Amino acid sequence: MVTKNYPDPKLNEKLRDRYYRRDQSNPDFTKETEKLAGSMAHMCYQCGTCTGGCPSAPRSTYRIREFMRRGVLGLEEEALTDPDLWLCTTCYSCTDRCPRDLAPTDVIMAMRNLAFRRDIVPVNFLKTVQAIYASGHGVPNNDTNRAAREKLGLTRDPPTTHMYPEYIKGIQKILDHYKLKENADRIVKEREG
Amino acid sequence: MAENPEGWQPRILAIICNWCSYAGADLAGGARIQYPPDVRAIRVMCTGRVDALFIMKAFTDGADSVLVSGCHFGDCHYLEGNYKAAKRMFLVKSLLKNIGLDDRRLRMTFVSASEGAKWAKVIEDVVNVTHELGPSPFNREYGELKNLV
Amino acid sequence: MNADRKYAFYLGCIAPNRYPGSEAASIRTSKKLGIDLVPLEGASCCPAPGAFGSIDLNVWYAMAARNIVLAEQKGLDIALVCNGCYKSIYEVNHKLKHDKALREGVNEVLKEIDMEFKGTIDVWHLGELLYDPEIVGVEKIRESVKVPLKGVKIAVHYGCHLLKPKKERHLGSTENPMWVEELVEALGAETVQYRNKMQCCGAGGGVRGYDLAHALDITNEKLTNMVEAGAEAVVDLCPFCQLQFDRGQIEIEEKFGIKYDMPVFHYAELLGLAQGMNPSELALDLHAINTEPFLKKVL
Amino acid sequence: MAEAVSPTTSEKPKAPRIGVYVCHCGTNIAGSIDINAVKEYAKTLPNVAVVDDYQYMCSTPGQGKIETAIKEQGLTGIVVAACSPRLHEPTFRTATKEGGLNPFRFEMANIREQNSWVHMHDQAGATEKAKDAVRIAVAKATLLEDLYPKTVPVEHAAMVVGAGVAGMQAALDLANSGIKTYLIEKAPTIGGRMSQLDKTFPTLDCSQCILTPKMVDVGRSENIVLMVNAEVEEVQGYIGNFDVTIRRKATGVLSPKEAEARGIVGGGCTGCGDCAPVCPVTKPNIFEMGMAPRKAIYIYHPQVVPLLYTIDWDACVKCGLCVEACGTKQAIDLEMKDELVQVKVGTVILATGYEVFPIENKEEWGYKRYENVISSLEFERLICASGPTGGHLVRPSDGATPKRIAFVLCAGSRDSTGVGKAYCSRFCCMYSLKHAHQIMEKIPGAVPYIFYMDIRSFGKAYEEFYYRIQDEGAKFIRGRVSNIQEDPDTKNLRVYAEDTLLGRPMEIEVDMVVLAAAVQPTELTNKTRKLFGVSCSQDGWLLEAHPKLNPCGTTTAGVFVAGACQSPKDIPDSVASAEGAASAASIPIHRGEVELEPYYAMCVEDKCAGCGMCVNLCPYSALALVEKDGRTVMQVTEAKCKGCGTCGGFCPGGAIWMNHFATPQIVAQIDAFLLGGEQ
Repeated sequence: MVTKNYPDPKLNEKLRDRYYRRDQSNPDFTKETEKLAGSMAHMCYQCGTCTGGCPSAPRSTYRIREFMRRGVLGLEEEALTDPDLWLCTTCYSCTDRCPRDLAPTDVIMAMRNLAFRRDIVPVNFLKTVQAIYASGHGVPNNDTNRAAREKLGLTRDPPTTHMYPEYIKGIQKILDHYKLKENADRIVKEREG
Repeated sequence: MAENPEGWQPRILAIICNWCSYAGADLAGGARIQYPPDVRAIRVMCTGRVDALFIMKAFTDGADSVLVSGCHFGDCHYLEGNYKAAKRMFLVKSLLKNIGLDDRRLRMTFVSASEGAKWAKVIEDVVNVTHELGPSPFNREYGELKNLV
Repeated sequence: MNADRKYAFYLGCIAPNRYPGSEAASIRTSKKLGIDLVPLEGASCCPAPGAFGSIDLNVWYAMAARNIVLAEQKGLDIALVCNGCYKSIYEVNHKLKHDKALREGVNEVLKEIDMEFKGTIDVWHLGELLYDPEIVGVEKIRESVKVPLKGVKIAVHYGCHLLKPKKERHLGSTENPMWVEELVEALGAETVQYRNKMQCCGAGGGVRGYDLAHALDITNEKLTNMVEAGAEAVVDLCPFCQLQFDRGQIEIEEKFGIKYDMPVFHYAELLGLAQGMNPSELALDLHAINTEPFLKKVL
Repeated sequence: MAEAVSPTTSEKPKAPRIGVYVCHCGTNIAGSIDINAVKEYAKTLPNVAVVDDYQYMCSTPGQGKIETAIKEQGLTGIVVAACSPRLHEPTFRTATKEGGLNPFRFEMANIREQNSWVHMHDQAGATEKAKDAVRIAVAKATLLEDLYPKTVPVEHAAMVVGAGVAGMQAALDLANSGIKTYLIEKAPTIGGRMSQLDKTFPTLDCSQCILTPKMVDVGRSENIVLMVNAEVEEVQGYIGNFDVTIRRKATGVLSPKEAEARGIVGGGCTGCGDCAPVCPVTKPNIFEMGMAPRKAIYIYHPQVVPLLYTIDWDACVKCGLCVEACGTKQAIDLEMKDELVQVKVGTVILATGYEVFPIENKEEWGYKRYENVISSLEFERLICASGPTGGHLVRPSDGATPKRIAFVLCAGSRDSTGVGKAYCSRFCCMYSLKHAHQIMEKIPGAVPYIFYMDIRSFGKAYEEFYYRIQDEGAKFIRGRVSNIQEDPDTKNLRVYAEDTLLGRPMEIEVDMVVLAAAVQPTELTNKTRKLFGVSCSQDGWLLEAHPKLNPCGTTTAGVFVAGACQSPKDIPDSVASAEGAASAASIPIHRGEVELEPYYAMCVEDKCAGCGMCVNLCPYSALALVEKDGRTVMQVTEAKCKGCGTCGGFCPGGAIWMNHFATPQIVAQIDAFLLGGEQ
């Protein structure tokens, strides 16, 4: 990276070098993204069909095409630290219409996986992990719902891990196999102290 | 997959038709599509020319696999040669079984003049299958029946 | 009528824990149509594809596989009622059946809880089963209707994961499908076409949790289009979309100051009403948007 | 096994002396094969008298080595290890002939296309394979014999299938060079796609104006036998002697000549059109893309050639009103039947053209779902003065004049999803620019929005035309259209795309959308090409013999391709390729004879048991059983035999000798490869 280190930090930031240089590109990022996504993202010819039909694009700075471009150029930093990465609703319209038969949605999911490996993840995802670790459900039952279920002649708790808590052990084993709970707790603690 | 004997290189004969598969192979060359060098090709005008005895001679000479490749049905330069060849291959496959050879050693494929990539894939498949099957029993150096032939 | 077709009923989270009416309705209405939904003991979160797919795909595969193995052990195909669960359960089932390396990786993890994915069952969305003439079909649904839902215009929200991506699904058009309209019209109701019908509800991919306003803005655009087309209710095939449309209208009023009062129903709930189930048997009172005005029109 | 000698050879063959020549081909071969190792190895092979190598064997000095070696060393066979025989076999056969040796005593070892180029990173494997290839070639060369090409007379007539601009141009060129040409067209008139266009880029000539003179020339040329409403039914024979059966579909209308032949004096259709008004049945006119009506008895448009009405039998109710209206001309015969015509021609040109891809398959643009989304060809008819609306562009939904129009480029082209076509359809960018100009010219205040990925203005004066249209005010948005939504009330269309240069999603409301749809071969092309043994490339277009060296020829000798049927072409390229095909097709005809490779079969009569199994194997019925001094034996009609070898590969008694691919020669190759050459 070319740094100008002028005495005035404001100028340093304002006149920051904006050339794209090869050292900003990490080819492993491109390869890893394609492997996880299972799609030949390097075949993208930047036609914009994906952004054109994206529900999030018209109401944010999120541009799926630009993420594809960053993937091709290996711009890991730019891609993974961009908060817009988390605005994709995974509606797959782009994957349905891509003329090159690629899966931009899966590329975004792959980039999110890579971001999580660097502790970059919105906190709500971690809360879901914690909820599932505790009860097996991302949206667990509550008393109003239990009362309503009883009125309908259903069991107060659904025949899931709620009624058969012994299955929760299995779920915890799976999550622990990938240290998901451990990482989730660590990041939440770092964030919320 | 049984371990193949040290030093054994598969020897595969391909008899291919001039108008389609030979042209397809040339196209793979033009496109520089790389594939294993274990196959030796003989050019005939049409797969219809391939006599069942050519294949039997090849196997008794110790070929590990034989590939016959011609035009897709309906594309034959001589209208029906590939149909006749396909019928003969079933006959030869049953013959191979009778003399104790795995009939996967004989393969017929249809590759057109514009399918360079497919030709390379076919060669890779044939070479892989041959590695899987190991040397032919009649193989002069490694086959169990080498002294019989 | 052939013997009842038995399926393991995979519940997910939001149907049983927020809209139990859709669970009860699914069981009761399917029974009348020759489908027997039996409980799938010990099932868990599917896990939510948006949340888990974004964090660690390996966990997503393993957790979904666990649910599938529960049904494999019962020897029953799975029927489910949520698009989100459909992506996790159907897609993982499909991928594990066709990808040896992936299957071996997942089985490696499942071994720790002495489970093994064998790939012996199929996964269906209840809507798919109801539409398939060999299983139920629009005619049989029409015959099972006791209380035709006359005099209401209903907008259909298809959602995304049931139909998309087209390459990995088998339910036909993703630009202009009409089969759910047929299912709704079989109940006697009138459906309306509205602009950008196939757009997402906005909640998926964890966006509801990450940036609620952003998600609600998408929902708001759809609601505006539906109102413009004269819709008086929304029908969906996914409790998560239902949550976004139902609770979403309250949040839209708080954040954007727009009031809709557009009741939202899972198709199973509408089917229950049409088959004569009493609203109290559908826990419609749990809905954030009051369903009374709608019920007055149809019952 | 049959003796190693053909039945007709009289004198005892001389001791074999083979010359082996290994080519470097610059680095193409030498780059991944050890030339010297192959040379040294060749010296160890039996019957090899001379081994040499050269940078470029196909060059004059390279060929010179062969000629001198034959003369000085008395060689009986030549082997060149170089590129593919499909490329330079003719070159080295000539060199062999110059040396005084029969050109068929030559065999090539393909150590480039099927060796060095495909095993670039495995020199050992490639060199080993090259040695084997040389050994196999030498084994065959040792047994090769003198052969003399058959010369066959060439019929002084040609056929052109398809009468679009390419077919017409080819037929005119052939006719003007004095060759009788049968021009076959499946539609009731010639003119093809071009007659449906309004203007043409980049000169903005009116399409019909520049086409009609050619159509009239075709109609008038005595050397052109024009058959419309006609399709190729069956094809027999080979270059110089194609026997083609044409099905002339019954049109129910007699031309003046046909009427005269039936003794109706001064009768036959004059195109007066009295019949149409009385006809009670109306159907959509497909020439106008179904946007205008025509009667059951109809002509496509006023300038049709030949000027003859046609009856659509599916529509006609045979009420006979037209017959009365026709009156004394008696041109209409409601009981007319299809007619099969036998024709003999020397060469054939396929010019079957293209049709528009069914763009409704790309659901996201709503073609056939939204009324105001039309295809480019429909736009051509709407904007055309002789079109259904007299040149007034109108919105199909309400007939209003559209002001804002979106042009969707790459609609179905450059699409590798399996739904569309993977290739670029080549001329949609240019006609979209033309369309933009036309609406700005005809409709004051009209604004064209062109959604593009790349504007491919590659031809002469094309880029300048692009410059002009941009200057006239067309709006260019660099983004492929994602989808289109219709406003149910106004039937206006919202086009969604991303302006990728701006980096923003766009929603543009327009009155009408024109899809620059992909093109594909016409529906009938697949059947026709198979009749002539022409194969198609992976994208479905007809396969040329060689994209650069022989773009108008096909692998079937005597059959050529012209125009868009070989791949999408605009009018200039179509006409140029038609002229190329016509000249190529006229060569054999003007020479009057053509040499066929002498690979025909021969019967070894003393081995033939007369079982006749081979007779019905032959697709050309070139074999027959005959009585010869008390025995039934098979006999080959050499002229009919094309040398495929299907009979040779089957004969249980080994009684069929296939010239140049004889059983001993092939077995020698197999043994050479597997047993290192000893028999």
